[in-house]
Amino acid sequence: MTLTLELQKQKERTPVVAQTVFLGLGLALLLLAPLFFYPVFLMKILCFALFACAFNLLLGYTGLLSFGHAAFFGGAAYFTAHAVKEWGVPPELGILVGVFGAALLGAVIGFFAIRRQGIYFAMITLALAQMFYFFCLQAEFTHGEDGIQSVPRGHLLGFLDLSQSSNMYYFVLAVFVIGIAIIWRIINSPFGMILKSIRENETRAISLGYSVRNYKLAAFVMSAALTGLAGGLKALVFQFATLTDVGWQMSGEVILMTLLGGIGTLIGPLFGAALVVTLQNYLATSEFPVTIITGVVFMICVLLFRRGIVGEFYNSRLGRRLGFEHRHKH
Amino acid sequence: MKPLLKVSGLNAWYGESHILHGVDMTVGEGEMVTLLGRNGVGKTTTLRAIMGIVRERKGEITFAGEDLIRVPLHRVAHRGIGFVPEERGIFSTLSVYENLLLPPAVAEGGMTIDEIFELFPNLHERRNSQGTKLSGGEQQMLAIARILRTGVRMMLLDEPTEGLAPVIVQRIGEVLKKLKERGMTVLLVEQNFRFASKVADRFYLMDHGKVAGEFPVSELSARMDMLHDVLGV
Amino acid sequence: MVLSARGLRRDFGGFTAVKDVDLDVHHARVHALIGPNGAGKTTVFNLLTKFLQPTDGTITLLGEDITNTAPDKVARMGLVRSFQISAVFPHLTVLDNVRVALQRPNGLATQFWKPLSALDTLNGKAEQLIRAVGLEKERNAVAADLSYGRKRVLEIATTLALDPKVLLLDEPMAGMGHEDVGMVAEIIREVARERAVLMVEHNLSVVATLCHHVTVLQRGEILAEGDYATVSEDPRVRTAYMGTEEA
Amino acid sequence: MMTMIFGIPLQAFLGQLLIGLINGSFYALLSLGLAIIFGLLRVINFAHGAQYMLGAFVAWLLLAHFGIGYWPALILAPLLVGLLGAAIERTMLRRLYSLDPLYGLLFTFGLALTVEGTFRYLYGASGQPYATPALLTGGANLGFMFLPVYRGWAIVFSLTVCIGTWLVIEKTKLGSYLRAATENPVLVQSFGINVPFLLTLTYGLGAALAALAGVLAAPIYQVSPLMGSNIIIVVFAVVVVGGMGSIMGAIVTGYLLGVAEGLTKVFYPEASNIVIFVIMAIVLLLRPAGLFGRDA
Amino acid sequence: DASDGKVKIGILNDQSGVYADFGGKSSYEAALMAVEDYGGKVLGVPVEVVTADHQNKPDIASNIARQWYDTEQVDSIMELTTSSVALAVQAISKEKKKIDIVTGAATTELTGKQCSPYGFHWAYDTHSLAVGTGGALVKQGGDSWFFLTADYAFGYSLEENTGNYVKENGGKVVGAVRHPLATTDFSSFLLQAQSSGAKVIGLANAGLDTSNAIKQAAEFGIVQGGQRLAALLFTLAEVHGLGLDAAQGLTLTEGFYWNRDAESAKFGKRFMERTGKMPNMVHAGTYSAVTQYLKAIEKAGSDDADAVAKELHAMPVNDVFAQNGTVAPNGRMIHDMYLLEVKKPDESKEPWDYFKVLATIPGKEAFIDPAQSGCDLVKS
Ligand SMILES: Nc1ncnc2c1ncn2[C@@H]1O[C@H](COP(=O)(O)OP(=O)(O)OP(=O)(O)O)[C@@H](O)[C@H]1O
Ligand SMILES: Nc1ncnc2c1ncn2[C@@H]1O[C@H](COP(=O)(O)OP(=O)(O)OP(=O)(O)O)[C@@H](O)[C@H]1O
Ligand SMILES: [Mg+2]
Ligand SMILES: [Mg+2]
Repeated sequence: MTLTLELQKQKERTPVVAQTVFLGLGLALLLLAPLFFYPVFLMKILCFALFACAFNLLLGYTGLLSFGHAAFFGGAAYFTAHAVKEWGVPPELGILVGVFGAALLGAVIGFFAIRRQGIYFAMITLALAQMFYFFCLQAEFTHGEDGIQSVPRGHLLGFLDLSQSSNMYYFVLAVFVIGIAIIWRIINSPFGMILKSIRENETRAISLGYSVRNYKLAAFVMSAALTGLAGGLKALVFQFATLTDVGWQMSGEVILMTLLGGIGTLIGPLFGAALVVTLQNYLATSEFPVTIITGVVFMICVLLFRRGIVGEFYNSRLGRRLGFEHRHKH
Repeated sequence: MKPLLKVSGLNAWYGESHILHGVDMTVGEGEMVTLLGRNGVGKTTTLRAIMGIVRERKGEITFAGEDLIRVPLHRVAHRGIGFVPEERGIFSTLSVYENLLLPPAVAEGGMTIDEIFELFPNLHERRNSQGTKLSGGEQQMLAIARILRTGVRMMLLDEPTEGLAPVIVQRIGEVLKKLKERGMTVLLVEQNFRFASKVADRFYLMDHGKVAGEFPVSELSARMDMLHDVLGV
Repeated sequence: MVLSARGLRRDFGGFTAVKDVDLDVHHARVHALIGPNGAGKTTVFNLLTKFLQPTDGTITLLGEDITNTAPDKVARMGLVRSFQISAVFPHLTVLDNVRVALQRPNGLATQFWKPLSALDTLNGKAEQLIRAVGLEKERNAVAADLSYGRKRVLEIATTLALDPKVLLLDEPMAGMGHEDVGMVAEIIREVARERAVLMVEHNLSVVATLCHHVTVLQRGEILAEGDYATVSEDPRVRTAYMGTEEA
Repeated sequence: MMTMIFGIPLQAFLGQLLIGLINGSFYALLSLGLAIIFGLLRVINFAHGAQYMLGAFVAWLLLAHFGIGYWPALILAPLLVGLLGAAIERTMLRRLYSLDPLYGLLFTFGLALTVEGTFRYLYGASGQPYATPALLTGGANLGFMFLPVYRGWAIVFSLTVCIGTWLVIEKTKLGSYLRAATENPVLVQSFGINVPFLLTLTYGLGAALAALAGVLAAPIYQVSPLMGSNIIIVVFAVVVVGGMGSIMGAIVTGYLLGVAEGLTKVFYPEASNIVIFVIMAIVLLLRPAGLFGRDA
Repeated sequence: DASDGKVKIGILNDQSGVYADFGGKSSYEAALMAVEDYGGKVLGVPVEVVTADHQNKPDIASNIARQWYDTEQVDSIMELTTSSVALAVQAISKEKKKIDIVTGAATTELTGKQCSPYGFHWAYDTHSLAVGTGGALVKQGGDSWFFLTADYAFGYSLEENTGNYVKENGGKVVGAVRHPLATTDFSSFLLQAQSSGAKVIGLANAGLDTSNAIKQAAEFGIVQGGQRLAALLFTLAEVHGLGLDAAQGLTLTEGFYWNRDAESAKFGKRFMERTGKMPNMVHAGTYSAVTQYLKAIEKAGSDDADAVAKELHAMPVNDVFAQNGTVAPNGRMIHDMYLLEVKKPDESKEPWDYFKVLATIPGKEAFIDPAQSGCDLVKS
């Protein structure tokens, strides 16, 4: 199967300066954002952005569309919440529990799913994630439809009080930046190159001696673990973990975020997440029914703006001049 | 000879890349013409542009006196042209037999299934297997065979001998000659020079998206030098 | 002898594509596998590289039994193939195509923590290979934009990049212009000085000039074997495969 | 003494078997449409559940607003939904064929959200009642169970539709055009076949089949905007187990899994909606292409 | 007096999802009605009602709740359908020292372990439904039960509570079958229930699951066969969706029925004019909660949460929804519940005339004794 995803290809002589300026500007904005926006709202965006970026690691760079990523996100939220609330572990450890739990879950689901490609893969991840959903629905520790509530945020490394929302915000921002940096490194690494080539032509990759299954599984587990990072973080931000984060609608939402922002662009999902979260919040108090709007946005995106916000920008005249060339292939 | 296909000033593009820069050629009724040229000069593109598979094109294409440019792709075949693509285009979801029966007959006078099986016994033997499970050469046979059924007046063949065993190449040569006796017109793209020289009446030489030369088969030996320059034969 | 197969057999449903094939591929020699279309040549390749599991028989590579080994493992052991229908990474540049092939043998495949610039150490080797096959002009072109013939050349370059001990080439010259045929033949000859090459080819003049040993396959069975002169004299080979033409 | 099977009376066992078959009828009908659309267009039609729901709703609307009853609705609703599907294919879906199939999935996902959201907005979530047609009310005592006549009809009708559709696709020229067109539409067009029209027809047909299942379901299940999204995921699993794109596979697996689910409801009810996913996982381990899938 | 020149109430619930009919936009209407009936002002400042759709997502609800409290001067949040949302918002309200009054969610956790001095649970809970349907029905002769239970915590607690009351009243539970959430076909389970020979089939599930089970029970002739169906969480809104043909004979418990007496009928008709439908206990409960909240502010002379909470705990509730209702220290509003039976189509005299009142369950019986609730605000 030839993949016709839009994939990013940077030019040889990237005007590094322009991009660094952009990066710096973005970071500065994020640092100052709590002055202008509501912190919990920002934290929510960052959590979902990290989730979407982790998801994009799989979709945008490996060409695997998982329709079951909610399992890792929501699963990690439960693990972290349980660890922090019931075992009383500190927040940083709680998040690690979430990450490892998600990675483990990723290994199990990935083991089955990577045997197939393309849409089969999507369907299998969906089905397995659904099984996990039913597990969460019935397991004791998730407290069914009540969810795990009143999860304490605790003290980071024993001294930084996270119940202060500004402390929490900068903690979330730090984790987010680290997460993105990890993703960036994975993509732009020798390993990332192999992932790309597997996506391009699997049989050829095998004949060159690459154990394609292992590479795919590794990518899947990495994506799951990073998704877990986002999920664990979210549980601390909101102080609860509930069923909504494991349902398949959540898997759909993260796809929407990624698509909106730009598949295969590093920071596109950040914009996608920001837009979706804002939209949901805004629509909550408006007359418009949320699902209809979400659905229509989905359709319009697929039909008209497949490159997503960031992708379209990269591909615009300005974007090109700044050196963010974006190849568009059919 | 009455021209059946007439191409003039044909330009074609893939997205932004301009591939054909004004191709001119004619193929007479019942004639067998071969298009020669190095890899990547635009031979395949020429055939695809004539068929209308490449839609971004400009110029004139007339077939049997009728303009082809404005005809939608799915009506072109009904004018009497059949296309055998370079990559063969065998369908994996169809059996060999279904592949063979797939193109609708567009006119009387095509070969019957029995004649085809006689010509290509391999296909008969493997008729119930999945199309793409055939060997490379068998797929090539199937691609040609399925057009022979439809009764077209003209065939566009893109490297029909690629990957075929010498016996089969010979057999295809014979088939083409037989078809010619029946009045079939053929435009052939070929790298196999020896094969082309046996079946063709006339040659066009392509270079850089244009026709760079033309000569009848009788002048072949005299032109060897030029061919050597252009093709590296 | 670096690669050998004994009693190789493969059934597809009720159809036997390869039957009782014994094959020995030797170091520093070019071995041709020829035969009519559908004789089972590609299938033999698939069996040898383990893309297909043989129904019966054993395969030995460099003294090791690989009858039950996974295809990527086989490739890592030094047996590399090219494909009959060209196989490149379409959206990567020519340079990247070659570099990807170079990554694993140079131990740069699993490092997800290293920057991409780590791969620049491969550029020298990559450029050399690209030059060897005459693709330097297309160095930064995306593989999908190459014409068919150029793609085949690129594929040979990536195959060579692995520095394999045994090369399996499935119709490497198919679809190539005359100039490239000569060049690729030259490359193969060069390569075969230190490696074993097994190739499928219908271009008999290439077979005649390049190959030390020829095996003729028909209907999945070996019909004849020997050097080109002997084989081409065999009347059974002439009727089944060559026809009346001279090479 | 009563005959026992696995610790339950034979009679009850037979009853459950029959119930499973009824369930399977819906799975088969839905997965059939899904398999056709996937097999021929390479589109994972996430909107299939919404189209099923639309079928039921159109039947209800016809009755509530125009007094048009069950029997005409059985024709009219699929026709209307099929036309709607065809229009969507014509204007939107078709732009996505040249792209990776996942865009088709995402598009239909959005479509499903929109359609379901709209109906939820207009008609609320708790659903609408649709009465069993007079001709099919009541039930028959089969000795081992009380079988509502309507359920018997559902089995017979869906089986007929499934087999009929399968014959058309697998055994006619039209079917081979369709299958070839999915692989290489341009080439098939160059043979002189109007592929765009065929594809529109296919999507319309798939949508109509979903709607037909919807009308059939209306007297049994509450006609609710949510009815589609509840069942669609299971139907996806059915199609995967059957082997994506295999039409016969989809039908047979639909019935098989219906029965499997039905029996689980007796022996281990808690697992009855996971059982299909478990079967799916096992099948994929042993036969990655699905039970009836073509390539291995 | 009112801190910021106005009193602002937020109605936060599901307006586009599964529970949109259960509460939904109509709850917002109910709140508006209550404010209008109160005169639009309290302590001389205007009363404002805002609303939002939490889409059944606790994170959205939590975001909105925080924003309402922190930046939009909302004084209290009500309705809160779905227990995960209600618990999350109650925790935030507790932290921010704001009043929340839950009418839409069922979980007893709200007034149990996770109770709050500022949190109130107004209309119903799983316990009262269980007592209503389980206890009262046994007295009516339904003494052997078979449960169809949704396979998750909500279902279990309904089944367990109800089962206990059945047994306490001398009945017995002959069996139960657990069905997965969002099952579409219940025939298999219904056959099992049928062959169990129990007199009552208890549906310990909710929403569309219950609707489908009832509809299919009618199809299999379960009610004609002499068995009774009892839905443990089902309201007027869902009965309306199902239609009397399918729902007739069903027994259920609600905290309100519009056609119970003249006063409730008058309220119902007014509500109907505004929304196009008759109120269920969630709508009437929300009306009551808003009214009582305003009364408490009036009485306290301030909208300060501590003062208002104190009054809310102290004042009896007397309005169209509750008669002589009291609020326990754990926040539970204790009032009478009603055991209702769905009429046959020919018994129904007008639109929305759906129920017969079979029994009134006194509040003391209906709700958990606060001392036993597990809430640490209750001093024993
Ligand atoms: N789909 C495509 N998109 C962009 N460029 C293309 C595409 N197909 C072919 N080309 C380019 O167009 C040019 C002409 O290609 P064409 O396939 O017509 O060559 P050809 O003469 O048939 O060569 P060959 O003998 O190798 O088949 C080549 O430079 C090729 O790289
Ligand atoms: N996967 C398969 N399933 C069924 N039959 C197959 C399969 N692969 C190959 N075959 C059959 O086996 C025979 C040998 O095929 P193979 O591809 O090995 O031929 P080949 O010698 O390479 O021919 P060519 O020179 O035409 O490429 C053919 O008849 C083909 O139809
Ligand atoms: Mg070509
Ligand atoms: Mg071959």
